[in-house]
Amino acid sequence: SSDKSEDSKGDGKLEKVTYLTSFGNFGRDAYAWVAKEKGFFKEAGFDVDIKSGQGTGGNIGLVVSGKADFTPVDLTGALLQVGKGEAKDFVAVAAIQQRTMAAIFSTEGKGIATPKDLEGKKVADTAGSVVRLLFPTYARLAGVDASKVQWPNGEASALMGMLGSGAVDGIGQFVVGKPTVEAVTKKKAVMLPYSDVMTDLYGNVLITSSKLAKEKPDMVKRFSEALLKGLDYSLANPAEAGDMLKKNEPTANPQSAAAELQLMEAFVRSAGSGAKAGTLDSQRVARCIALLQGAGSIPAGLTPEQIVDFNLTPKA
Amino acid sequence: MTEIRSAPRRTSDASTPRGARPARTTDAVRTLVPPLLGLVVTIAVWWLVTEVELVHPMALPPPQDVLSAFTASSDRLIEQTTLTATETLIGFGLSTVAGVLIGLLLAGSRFAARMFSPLLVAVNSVPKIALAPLLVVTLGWGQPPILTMVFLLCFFPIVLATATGLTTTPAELAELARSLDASWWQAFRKVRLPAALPQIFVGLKVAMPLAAIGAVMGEFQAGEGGLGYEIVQSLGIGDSPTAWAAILLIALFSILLYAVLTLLERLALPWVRATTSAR
Amino acid sequence: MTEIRSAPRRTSDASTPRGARPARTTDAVRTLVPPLLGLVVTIAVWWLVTEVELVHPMALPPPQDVLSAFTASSDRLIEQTTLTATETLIGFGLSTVAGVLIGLLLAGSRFAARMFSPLLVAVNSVPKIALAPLLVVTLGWGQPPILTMVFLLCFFPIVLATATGLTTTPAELAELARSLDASWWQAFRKVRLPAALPQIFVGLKVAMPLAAIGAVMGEFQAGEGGLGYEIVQSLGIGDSPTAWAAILLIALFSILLYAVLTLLERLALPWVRATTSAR
Amino acid sequence: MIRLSGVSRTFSGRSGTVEALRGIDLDVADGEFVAILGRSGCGKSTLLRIIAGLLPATDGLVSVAGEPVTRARQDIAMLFQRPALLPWRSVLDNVLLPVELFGWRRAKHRARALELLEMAGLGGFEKRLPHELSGGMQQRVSLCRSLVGNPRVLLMDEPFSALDALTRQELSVELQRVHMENRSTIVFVTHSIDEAVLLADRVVVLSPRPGRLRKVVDIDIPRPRTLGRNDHLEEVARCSADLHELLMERERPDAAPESGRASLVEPPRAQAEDLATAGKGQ
Amino acid sequence: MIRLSGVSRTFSGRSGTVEALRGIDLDVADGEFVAILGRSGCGKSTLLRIIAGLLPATDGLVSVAGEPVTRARQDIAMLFQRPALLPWRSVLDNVLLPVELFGWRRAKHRARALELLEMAGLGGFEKRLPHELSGGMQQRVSLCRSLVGNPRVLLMDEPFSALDALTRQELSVELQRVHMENRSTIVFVTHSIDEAVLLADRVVVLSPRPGRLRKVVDIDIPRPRTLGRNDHLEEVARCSADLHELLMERERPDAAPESGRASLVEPPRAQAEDLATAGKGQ
Ligand SMILES: Nc1ncnc2c1ncn2[C@@H]1O[C@H](COP(=O)(O)OP(=O)(O)OP(=O)(O)O)[C@@H](O)[C@H]1O
Ligand SMILES: Nc1ncnc2c1ncn2[C@@H]1O[C@H](COP(=O)(O)OP(=O)(O)OP(=O)(O)O)[C@@H](O)[C@H]1O
Ligand SMILES: [Mg+2]
Ligand SMILES: [Mg+2]
Repeated sequence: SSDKSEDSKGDGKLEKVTYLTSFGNFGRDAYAWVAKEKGFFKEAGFDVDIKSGQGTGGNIGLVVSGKADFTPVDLTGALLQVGKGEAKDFVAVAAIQQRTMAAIFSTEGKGIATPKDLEGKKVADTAGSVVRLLFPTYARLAGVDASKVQWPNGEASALMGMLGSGAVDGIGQFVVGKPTVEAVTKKKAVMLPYSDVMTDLYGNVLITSSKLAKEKPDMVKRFSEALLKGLDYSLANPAEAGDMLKKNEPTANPQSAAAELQLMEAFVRSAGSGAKAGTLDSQRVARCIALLQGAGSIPAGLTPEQIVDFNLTPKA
Repeated sequence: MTEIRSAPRRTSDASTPRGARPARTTDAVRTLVPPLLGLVVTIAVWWLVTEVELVHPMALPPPQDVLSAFTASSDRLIEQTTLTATETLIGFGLSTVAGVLIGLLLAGSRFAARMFSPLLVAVNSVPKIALAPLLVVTLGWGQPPILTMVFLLCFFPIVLATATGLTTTPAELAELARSLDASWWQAFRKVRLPAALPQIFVGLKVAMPLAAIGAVMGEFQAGEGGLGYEIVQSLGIGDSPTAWAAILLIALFSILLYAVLTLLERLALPWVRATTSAR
Repeated sequence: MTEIRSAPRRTSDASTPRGARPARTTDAVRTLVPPLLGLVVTIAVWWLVTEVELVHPMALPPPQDVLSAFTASSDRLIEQTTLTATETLIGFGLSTVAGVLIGLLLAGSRFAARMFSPLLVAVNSVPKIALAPLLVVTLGWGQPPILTMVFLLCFFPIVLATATGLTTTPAELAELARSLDASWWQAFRKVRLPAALPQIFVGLKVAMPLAAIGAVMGEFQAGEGGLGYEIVQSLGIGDSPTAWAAILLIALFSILLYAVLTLLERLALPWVRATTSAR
Repeated sequence: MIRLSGVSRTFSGRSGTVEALRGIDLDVADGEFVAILGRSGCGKSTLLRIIAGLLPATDGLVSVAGEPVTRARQDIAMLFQRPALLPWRSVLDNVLLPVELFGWRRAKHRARALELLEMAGLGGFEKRLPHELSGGMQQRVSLCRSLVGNPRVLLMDEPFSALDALTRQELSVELQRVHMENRSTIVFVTHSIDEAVLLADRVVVLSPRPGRLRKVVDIDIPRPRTLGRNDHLEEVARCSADLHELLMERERPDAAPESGRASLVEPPRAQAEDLATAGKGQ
Repeated sequence: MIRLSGVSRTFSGRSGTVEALRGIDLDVADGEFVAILGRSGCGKSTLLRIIAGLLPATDGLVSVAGEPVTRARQDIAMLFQRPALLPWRSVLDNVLLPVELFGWRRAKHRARALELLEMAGLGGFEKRLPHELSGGMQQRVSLCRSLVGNPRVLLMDEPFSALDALTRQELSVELQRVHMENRSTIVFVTHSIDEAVLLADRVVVLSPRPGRLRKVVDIDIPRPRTLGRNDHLEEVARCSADLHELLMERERPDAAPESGRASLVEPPRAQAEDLATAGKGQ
């Protein structure tokens, strides 16, 4: 990405930027397409190339190695990477979801209505997932005996089928997966969002490389503003956003995309915190870190400033 | 003595009695009926399994659903198939060239063979999904990482088959080449390679379906289209019929490419069928 | 005429001059040095690539990190390796038996071959990740789905190699069996199978690393331990050095199993080396 | 024992067809020893393959022991022109292959196999693999293999071609012994006229491409016969000369089987029920 | 041209060692035609392989044209005991293989190859694949292949073993012609005494296992020679008888090379610079 158009706005040469979706091209990631379609990026002076992401680990790798400039990743996952000392070369510059969308899903008729009902049940998720990783903490906070819950493995793509066929009683899944769960199982979904008990935990945050943040803070700010504008617009007009996604991504299903966006709204505009979309609070980030340290997932000593560049985050 | 024509089992030589002309159509029938029958049986079993709900439709949707998913977006799916098939073919072509060259190297030098074989086995035994981040990070998106994935998945059978073929030249032919003081390259080109071709074709036939998988896996990670991308997207929104339509399209073009390969083998190596006995 | 001993290139027969006793150690050196050299070169290149930051340590951690990740949890990793290697071995064994039997069926009947070959190609060309839901849903967790995954990944080379080997018996040996009025089974056991063994071994050698991948992939989906589980787990929490330690352990035991297979081949088929020429 | 009538064989390949045999009529009596002489490529091996049931005739009838030939039989042993040894089996195991395939007891026939190998001058080589043997040694292993099953009918395709004169002579004697003891019927392809005269009751001469019956010559010399040292030198010389002349004859312009050949055929031998019928058509 | 001194060869395998050749001393003059006779398995093929540089001697010195043999040379053609045809090449292409390998122009030698095939009675079979030929036809293709390069030295391992008398005779005549025209040196392994006497200037008789030089017999009959029709019937008969006797001789108890053999060796031929030195040691 060249820095020629540092000051150009809307006209002249557009700055080329590569943006990665969080994972694939689903409704939850439609806002980037919306920002592009509605011209928000262009107005900010960007020509954005949107690529399909691979999830937290892969996306961080692509950003730190300079293959992509921006991408949303799960903050918990990002903290884990930093905690392991793996990736020091990226910073978060905006929040996408104020609260984590991680949840345990079940369906009606399996006798799960509250967290407590999970005891003696089987919940499947991928081996390294955040849902699985944070479950002990969740269980503690929700008053569940974690040792009484079985956590078999499952490939991401296999989880729905496992739940549907009754092989397991629950699966780890983002809350936006609700329509899919219901479509697949043909039953009403029961959702136990982690955010119910872990209110501090952020969901996805927008990251960029430390280098970019340091060298072109202005450009980073402009980008995240444009993206957040798209996010706002998508949440306000989910149906239109779904159509825009479909237009760019023929494999997408506009209805389910719209449904995802509607579900996502509550997590982006956190009712509890009342914060403006995109803000990151140092205190909350510190509490997230503490949470993970409490779960023994990362060593002590990590500070919020190591992972978030608070100079660049949108201010409330 | 009765008028029974002596007719033992068919031998390897082309021993068709003269005057048996109208064999053309029967031949076509004989070639096509069994695979079609296989197809019908497969679909019937599939239908039955889903009909009695042995497996959940999310895991394996019934054939009729897959069919309607296909017709619903046939244009797009066919486009994706073309893309993936092209990638498969290009990747397979490159892998063949590279694989044969590596095989050649291993066959040419015992030292190289000893030095690199473990490495090749290692690369081949690493689950390719684990390499995905590395691929995209170093190669970005689009063709390069996808073709690399194809190569990583299918090079090994080709290398091994080539090396084995080239190092098991019948002693009498190798001795002939030596007696004519053939250079290494001449012996390779005129004797070892032709002698190794049947073996190499086995490698290619093993590699062909792997190449298709490679293309799909590449698309999982680095694709911007293609059947692999289609599968990820469809599974993500719980649309397993479309995912299965994509899976079947992969299977279908693999079968086609495999058949072409088999035909090619038959045309290129008539002598093999004549000097060996199938049944 | 000078006192130069006539010494053309080594021929296939065991033509070691007598009195060359202390060859034992030199032989060991000759066998072990090249692979070790290969290892050293590989690690050096790896180190260099990470040292000059050609790729980010996230995608490919430097060797020293991987080593310390290994030492940090060596006990657990070795345990996981044992588990995965055991699964690989069992799965490979079962696949060998099943693969040879299927190959036998295809070799035995042209009809069966025509009917099922496309199906086998299809199964082989389906990306196995796409089959994951089906596997876990129908087979649950633990050994059954893992072994099935191993089978799905590695049966094809074995089947194809067996079928090819059995249908390309040298015509003169097949004719001999026929002239002795051998039954199908006798011809198979006494002539076709031994003649096909070199070919089958190539299939096994291709299948061996695939079996390891199969075990790992199976663990991705349905594992409750093992290196596959370890990889997913480590990658999930961003611990790529441990993931790479696991990947290298897979590679390592694959190389080992492959070497055992090669040795077995050499012991079982001494006649192949004698009747063919390697260089 | 063996009855061929009007047997023809044509090979068709990409580069045209070859008529290997045309209208062969031949009856071989039980216990008879027939030698087949003919130029290289005239269809001798093809003829043996047809009798052995390994190759279908494109025309004509073949029967052995009254039954039409449709496949190979265990009581017919075929010795191929090339040794066709299994490269992974030791010499002894190669010889015992028929025993195993016939479902006989290996242990029982091991002694016989070793005896045959000894007789063939291969004592001490039992445990070697075929590739460790010389060409002639391989041929002798193949000979032992064809004898080990005590076949009723022996079809031998140039069994002594790679052997030296002394070995040839020793094995000829042995073959005659086997023939007389077992009363087996033997069809023996050779390029050596001496060998044919020494061993055969009748010698069949084939004409070159397409192979037709050129002439059948009876050899009426009492057995056992030995080279050089017998009282029938004159007879031997006459037969040899006849055969030599037949073989040396350049192809006729018309290339049709000689019609007047019957004159040379000797009257039927007492023990043979089936007469040699040599001629075009029947 | 070819000089062997004290050449020995031992094969060692799993099942023990075989001493194939022991202390062979032999000089073959430029343009000389030497036949090698010996019992099956006595080491004839091994000897040719050693001269051709295909097999190292375990002991002794081998040189061709003054240079020690360390590998095969293009001016030495080897005709193997088995035809060793490339199964994927047509007959013509098989014959042209040496031409291609020597980097000569194919087009230039095509006519010569076709001529050789015609001479060998294979006209019309140029485009066929080897498996469509009879055993003898394959052997003839192999013969044509060994002749097409006009080699200075021809090593022939039983080239006529699978051929009938007439073809043998025709090809012998042709071989003599090639030998006289090209002045090539020929070492010719055969089992036929007649052939040896007809073709060779000297006949080397090897004793069986281990192969040692039993005797070298000079044949001093003027060329060109023909079977039967020459003025030296007596000489031919004498040589044949000698050779026959040598071959038929049972192995001696001591199996050591005969020391008195020099008496039978005739005085050196005028044109040969190198003398045959037959004897143990040097
Ligand atoms: N590759 C080998 N390994 C072990 N022994 C061998 C090998 N080649 C030849 N021999 C042995 O060496 C001896 C001589 O073999 P060679 O082929 O030279 O005989 P030959 O004189 O050509 O016999 P023939 O007339 O039967 O062809 C034989 O006893 C044989 O067993
Ligand atoms: N499989 C085949 N395909 C095509 N032609 C064949 C085949 N086998 C034999 N022939 C042809 O049939 C003819 C007779 O071959 P056959 O092997 O019977 O000859 P033969 O008399 O045994 O000769 P030889 O003495 O050289 O062994 C030859 O012209 C040969 O080219
Ligand atoms: Mg023949
Ligand atoms: Mg020999």
